Amino acid sequence: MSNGKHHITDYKTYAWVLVILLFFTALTVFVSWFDFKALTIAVALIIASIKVTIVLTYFMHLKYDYLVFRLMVSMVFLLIALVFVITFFDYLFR
Amino acid sequence: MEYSAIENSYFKIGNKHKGLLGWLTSTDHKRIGLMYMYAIISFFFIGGILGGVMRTELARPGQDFLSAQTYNAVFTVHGVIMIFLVVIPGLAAVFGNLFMPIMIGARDVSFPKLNLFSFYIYMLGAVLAVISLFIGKGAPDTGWTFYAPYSTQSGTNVIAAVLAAFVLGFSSILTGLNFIVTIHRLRAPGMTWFKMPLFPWSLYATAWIQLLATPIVGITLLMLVAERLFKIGFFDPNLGGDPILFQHLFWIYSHPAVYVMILPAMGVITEIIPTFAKRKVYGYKAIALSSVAIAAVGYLVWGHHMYTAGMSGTARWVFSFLTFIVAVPSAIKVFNWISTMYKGSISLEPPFYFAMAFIFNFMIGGLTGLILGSLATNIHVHDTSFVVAHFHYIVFGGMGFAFLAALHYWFPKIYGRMYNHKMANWSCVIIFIGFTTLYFPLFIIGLQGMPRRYFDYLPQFQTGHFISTIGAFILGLGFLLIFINLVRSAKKGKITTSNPWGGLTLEWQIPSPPTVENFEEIPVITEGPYEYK
Amino acid sequence: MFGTGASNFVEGVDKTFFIIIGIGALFLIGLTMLMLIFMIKYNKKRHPIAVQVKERMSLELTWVIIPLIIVLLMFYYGYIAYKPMREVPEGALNIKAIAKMWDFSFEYENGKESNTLVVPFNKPIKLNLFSKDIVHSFYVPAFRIKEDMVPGLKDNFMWFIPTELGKFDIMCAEYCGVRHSYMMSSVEVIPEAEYNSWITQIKKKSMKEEMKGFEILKNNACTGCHSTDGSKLVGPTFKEMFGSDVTVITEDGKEQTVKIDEEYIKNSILTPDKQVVKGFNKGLMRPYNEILKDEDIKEIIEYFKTPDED
Amino acid sequence: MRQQPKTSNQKLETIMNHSITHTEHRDDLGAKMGMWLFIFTELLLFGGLFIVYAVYRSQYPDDFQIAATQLNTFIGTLNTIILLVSSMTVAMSITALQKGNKKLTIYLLGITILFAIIFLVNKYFEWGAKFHHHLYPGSELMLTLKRGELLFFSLYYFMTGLHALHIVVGMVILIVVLLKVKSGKINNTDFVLLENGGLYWHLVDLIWIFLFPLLYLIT
Ligand code: HEA
Ligand code: HEA
Ligand code: HEC
Ligand code: CUA
Ligand SMILES: [Cu+2]
Repeated sequence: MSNGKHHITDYKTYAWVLVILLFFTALTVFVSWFDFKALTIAVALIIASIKVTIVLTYFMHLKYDYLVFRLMVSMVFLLIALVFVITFFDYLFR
Repeated sequence: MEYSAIENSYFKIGNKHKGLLGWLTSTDHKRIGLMYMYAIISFFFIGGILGGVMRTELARPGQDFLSAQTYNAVFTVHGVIMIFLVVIPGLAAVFGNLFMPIMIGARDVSFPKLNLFSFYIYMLGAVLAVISLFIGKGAPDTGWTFYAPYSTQSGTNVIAAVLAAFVLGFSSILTGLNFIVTIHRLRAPGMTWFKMPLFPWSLYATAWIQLLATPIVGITLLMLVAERLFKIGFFDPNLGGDPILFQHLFWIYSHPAVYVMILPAMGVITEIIPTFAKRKVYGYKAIALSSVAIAAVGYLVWGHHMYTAGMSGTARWVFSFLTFIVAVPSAIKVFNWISTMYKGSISLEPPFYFAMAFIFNFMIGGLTGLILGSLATNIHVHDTSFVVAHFHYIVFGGMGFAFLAALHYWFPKIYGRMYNHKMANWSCVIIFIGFTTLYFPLFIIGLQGMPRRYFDYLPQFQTGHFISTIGAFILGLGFLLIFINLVRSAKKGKITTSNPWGGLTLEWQIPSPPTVENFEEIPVITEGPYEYK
Repeated sequence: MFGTGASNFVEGVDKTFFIIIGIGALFLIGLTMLMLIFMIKYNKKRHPIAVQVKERMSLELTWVIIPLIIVLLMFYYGYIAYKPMREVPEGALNIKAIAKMWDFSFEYENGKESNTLVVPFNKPIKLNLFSKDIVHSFYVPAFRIKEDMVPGLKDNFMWFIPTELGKFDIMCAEYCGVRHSYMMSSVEVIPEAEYNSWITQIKKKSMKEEMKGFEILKNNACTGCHSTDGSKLVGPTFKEMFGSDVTVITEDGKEQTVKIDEEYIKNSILTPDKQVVKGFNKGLMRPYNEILKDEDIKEIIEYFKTPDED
Repeated sequence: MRQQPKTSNQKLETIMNHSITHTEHRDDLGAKMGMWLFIFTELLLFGGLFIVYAVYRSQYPDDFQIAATQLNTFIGTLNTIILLVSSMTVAMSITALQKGNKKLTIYLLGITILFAIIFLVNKYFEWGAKFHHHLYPGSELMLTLKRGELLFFSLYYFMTGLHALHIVVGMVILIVVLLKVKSGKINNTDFVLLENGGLYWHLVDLIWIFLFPLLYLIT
C-alpha cells in the first residue's frame, strides 16, 4: 500500500505565504474603515475566502496531495454554501 | 458457548484476553458489530415496551393508568431511544461492522481502535439517556425533537437527554469516518468501485451523511444547553432568539438522519434479493448511484418538516419541490429490486419473506411521505397521527423489517448455525399482521384530524386507536417468537455450511463463523459481486 | 375519509389527496401484484434455472423519467391548492388569535374578547397569530388549515372562508407540554346577522376581573394551569385559596400543613418546588423569579385577597 | 476461495499473535484521510454556528454594528497575526522533519505551542475586560440590550469560546506530537502524526480567519 505522495515544501515558500496572508489581513482591517453599504460583508468574506484558500492550498498541502482530498474539500464547502442559500430562502423572503 | 464448527472463529479468539474481557477489549470488527447488536436489540426492547405502554394508555379516551406528564415523558424517551439508540446506529453499526470489511475483502476496518472507541461512546450516550430518566426533576418531556423554546423552559431533565443525543452523534460520526476511509483504502485488489457489493455502497453514502450532518445537530444541541445553563440566547424569544431557527438546525440534521436509517436497509435488501433470486442485480450502477443521489439531495430537503412553522412562502415551495425530487431515486431502487426477481429462480426462505415485507411497507411509507411532502395536504396532516403512521411504516416497516431480514440472512454466517425456518416464516407473518393492524388505522384517524402527542383524544377517534392497540400486542407476540427462535438457534441450532443461501459476495466464501483474520489470503477480485451464471 | 369539510380550502386539499393517494395506490397495487406474481411464477420449483436478463438503458431511463414527471405533477397540484392559503383577499375580517399554555383566546377589532372563535358565515376571516410563551399550532381539521403560533414571530397569519354553519374543533397541533392534548377550543360559524349582534355585546368584566392582578395572571398564562372557578387543572384552583389551609410536601419529602398567606404565595411563585401542594406534581410550574417583578406579585396577592363578589 | 481447513494449535498461535498486530499495518494516506474527514465535521460544526450568525446579522444589521464596537479590534488583529504565524511554523516543522532536522522541528513546534498560549492569554484579557464591564451572558446589563445586540454577544461568547476550546485541544495535540518527535516515534520516514497535528492546527486558523472579520470588523 502506498504511503502517500511526499512533496517537500521549502521554508521560503511558507514565508512568502505568510507574507501574503498578513497582507490580506491588513487589507481586511483597512477596508473595514470604509462603508461599502450592503457590500461590506461581501468584501470581508471574499478576502477571508482568499485567505482560507491559500491556507488550504499551501499550509494544508492540498496542492500537492491527492485529487480525492481536493474533491472532498470542495464538496464540503459547496454543501455548506448550499445549506446557507436554502436557509436564506426562508429568512430573505419572510 | 460452543461453536464447534470452526476452531479459530472469531468467537473463540479475540485478543490476548479471554472471556468477557476479551470481548470488551476486542478491536475485531466482528466482535464489535456483535456487541452493538446485543446492545441495540436490548434498547429496542426497552423502546418497544414503552411503545406498548403508550398504546395501552391510548386504547380508550381519558386517563387510564399514566398521567399526562408521564405519557409525555414516555413518548419522548421512546422517540429518543428508538431514533438515537436503535435506528440511527442500527444497520450500519451492526451489520456494517460485521460484514462490510469482509464484503470488500479486508481484514478489518481502517481504524479498529477507533471502532471500539465509538462503541464505548455509544454506550456512554446510552447511559446518559438512561440517567435522564431518573435524576433530577423527572424524564424529559419535550418530544424527541427538543423544540425550543419549550425545551429551554421545561423543568425536566432536558440537558441529560440532549447531551446523550450529542454523545451518540459523536459515535455516529466516528463510525462514518471509519467506514469512509475503510472503503477508500481497504478494498481488495481488483475490487474497483463498481465491483463493490451494494451494501458497502449504501454504507458509503450513509457514512457521508453521518459525517456531514451530525455536527450540525451537535452544535445545535450545544447551543440549547448553553441557553439553558448560561442564558446565552439563541432560540428563546425572551433572550432575543428565533425559535424557528432551532427547527431549521434540528432538521438540517434530522432529515438526513432518516436516510442514515433507510440507506443501509436498502443495501441489505439489495444483497438479499439477488441471492435468493439467483440473478445478477438489475441496474447495479443505478442502485449504487441512487444511494449517493439520495444522500446528496436528501441533505437539502429538511424544511418539509416545517411547512406550517412560519417559514416564508418561498421556502415552503422550494422545500416541497426538493422533497419530491428525492422520491425519484427511491423509486428507482424499488423498480430495480422487483425487476431483479423477474425470470429468477426464487427460493422462498425467511430472509426473502422479510425483504418482500420490507418492500411493501416501504412503498406505503414512501407514498404517504409524498402526501406529507405536498404543500396542500401537509397543512392538514402535519403533526397528526398520519405522520406517526408514515414514519413508523418507513422506519419500523422499512428499517426494522430490513434489520430482521439482515438478521435472518446473516445469522448462519454470524453463528455458524441455522434457525428453524418454519418458525421464522410464521413470525414474519405475525409481525406483518400485527404491524399493519397497529399502524394502518393511524393513517385514517390522522386524516380525520387526530393530532399526535395527544395523551387524550376526542371520542370519534376511539375505534382507530383501539384497533391499533390490538395490533401492538400481536406485534409483541411476533417479536417474542423471533426472539425465542433465534436465541435458541444461536446456541443449539443445526450447524450449517459456509454458504447456505448460495450467495456470491465475499462473506459467503469464507467459513461460518468467520475466522479472526477473515481471509487466509486477501482475495483478488476479477468479477462483479453478483455474477450468477 | 377526511371527516367534514367546511371551508374554501377543502376542495383543493382533498383533490390533491385523491390525486396523490390515487397514483400511489396504483403503484402500490401494481408493484405488489408484480412481486407476488414473480414469487409464484419464478419460484425455484417452477423455474429452476434463472435467466440473466440484460440491462437495458431505455428501461432504466423510463423509470427515472416517468416517476419524475409524476412527482412534479404531484408537486404542482399541492402547490396550486396551497397557494391561495397565503393570499388573503381584500377586506377580510381581522381577528387576533393568541395562544398560551394552554388555551386560545381571540380578540376582535372592536376590543371584544372571546375564548371561542365566532365568525360570520361565508366571509373571509384573517387570523393574526400570536403566542405568549412557546410554539403552539392552530389547527381546524374541518377547515384543512394549520399554522404554528410562534412567540416573537411578526406577521404570522392564516385565513379562510367558512362555508358551512356549525361548530368545529380547534386543536393545538404543536406539542406544548402537559396540557397539550386539552388545548382545544371551537370555531362557531353563524349567519352574518347573528354575528353582527354578537360582536356588539361586550360582556362587562366583573370587578375582580378588572383588577391588575388578574391581568397579570392571564398574561403570564397562570390561568392555563390554575382555574378561577374551582375546577382542578394542572395546578390547584385559585378560587377561595387565600386564607385556607393546604397540605404541602417539602423538599425533604415531609408533609406539612400551612396557612396560605402572602409569604406562602410569594414563595409558591418564586420557588414552586420548595413546597409542593399534595396531590400535584413537582416540576410542572417553573420558578417565576425572572419573569414576575415584585410589584407584579404584590398585585397578584392583592387579587387573591379580594373576595369573590357573588 | 476454498473452505479453510482445520488449523493445528500451532497455527492457531501464530494467527493469534498475528491478529493482534495485523490491524496495526501502516496506511499513512488512510490516516490522513481520516484527519481530513474529521476536519470536515469541525467545519460543519462551525458551519452551523455561522448559519445562526448569518441569520441574525441579516435580521439585525444595525444592532450588530453597535454591539461590535464593544470588541477590541486591536486584540482581534493581534490574535489573527499570531495564528497565521503559528500556522506557518507548524507547516515549516514538517519541512524540517522531512529534511531530517529534528532539532529544528522541535523548536518550531515549541514556538507554535507558545503562540497558542499567547493567543489564550490575549483571549483571557479580552473576555476579562468584558466581564469587568458586566457584559457577559445572563448579566443584568445584557438583558437591557436590544435584541440584536444581545444576540451578537451570545454569538461572540459562544463562537470565540468554542474556538478557544479548539485552541486548547490543538495545543494538547501539538504537545503530544512534540514529545513523539523527541522520542523518535515520529521521524522522517513516519511523520503522518505530525502532518495530522498540523492539519488540525490549520483548521483552528481557518475558522479564525472567518471569525475575525465577522465579529471584530463590523463597522
Ligand atoms: C427511515 C426514515 C424515513 C424515510 C426514508 C422517509 C422518507 C420520506 N419522508 Fe419521512 N419522516 C420520517 C422518516 C422517514 N421518512 C420521520 C421519522 C418523520 C417524523 C419526524 C417527527 O416529526 O417526529 C418523517 C416526517 C416526514 C415529513 C414531515 C411530516 C410533518 O411533520 O408534517 C415529510 C414531509 O414531506 C416526509 C416526507 C418523506 C418523503 C417524501 C420521503 C421519501 O424519501 C420517500 C420515497 C419513497 C417512495 C416514493 C416509495 C417507493 C417508490 C415507489 C413505490 C415507486 C412509485 C413512486 C413514484 C411514482 C414517485 N416525512
Ligand atoms: C425505530 C423507531 C421506532 C420504532 C421501532 C417504534 C415502535 C413502536 N412505536 Fe414509536 N415512535 C418513534 C419511533 C419508533 N417507534 C418516534 C421517533 C416517535 C415520535 C416521538 C415523539 O413524538 O417525540 C414515536 C411515537 C410513537 C407514538 C405516538 C405518540 C404520540 O404522538 O402521542 C406511538 C403511539 O402509538 C408509538 C408506538 C409504538 C409502538 C407500539 C411500537 C412497536 O412497534 C414496538 C414493538 C416492539 C416491542 C413490543 C418490543 C419487543 C417485544 C417484546 C419484548 C415482547 C413483549 C411485549 C409486549 C407484548 C407489549 N410510537
Ligand atoms: C405549568 C403549569 C403551571 C403554571 C403555568 C403556573 N403554575 Fe402555579 N402551580 C402549578 C402546580 C402543578 C402547582 C402545585 C405544585 C406546587 O405547589 O409546586 C402550583 C402551585 C401554585 C401555587 C400554590 C397553590 C396552593 O394552593 O398552595 C401558587 C400560589 C401558584 N401556583 C401561582 C402561580 C402563578 C402566580 C403563576 C403564573 C405567574 C402560576 N402559578 C403558573 C402549575 C403551574
Ligand atoms: Cu398548545 Cu399544544
Ligand atoms: Cu424529513
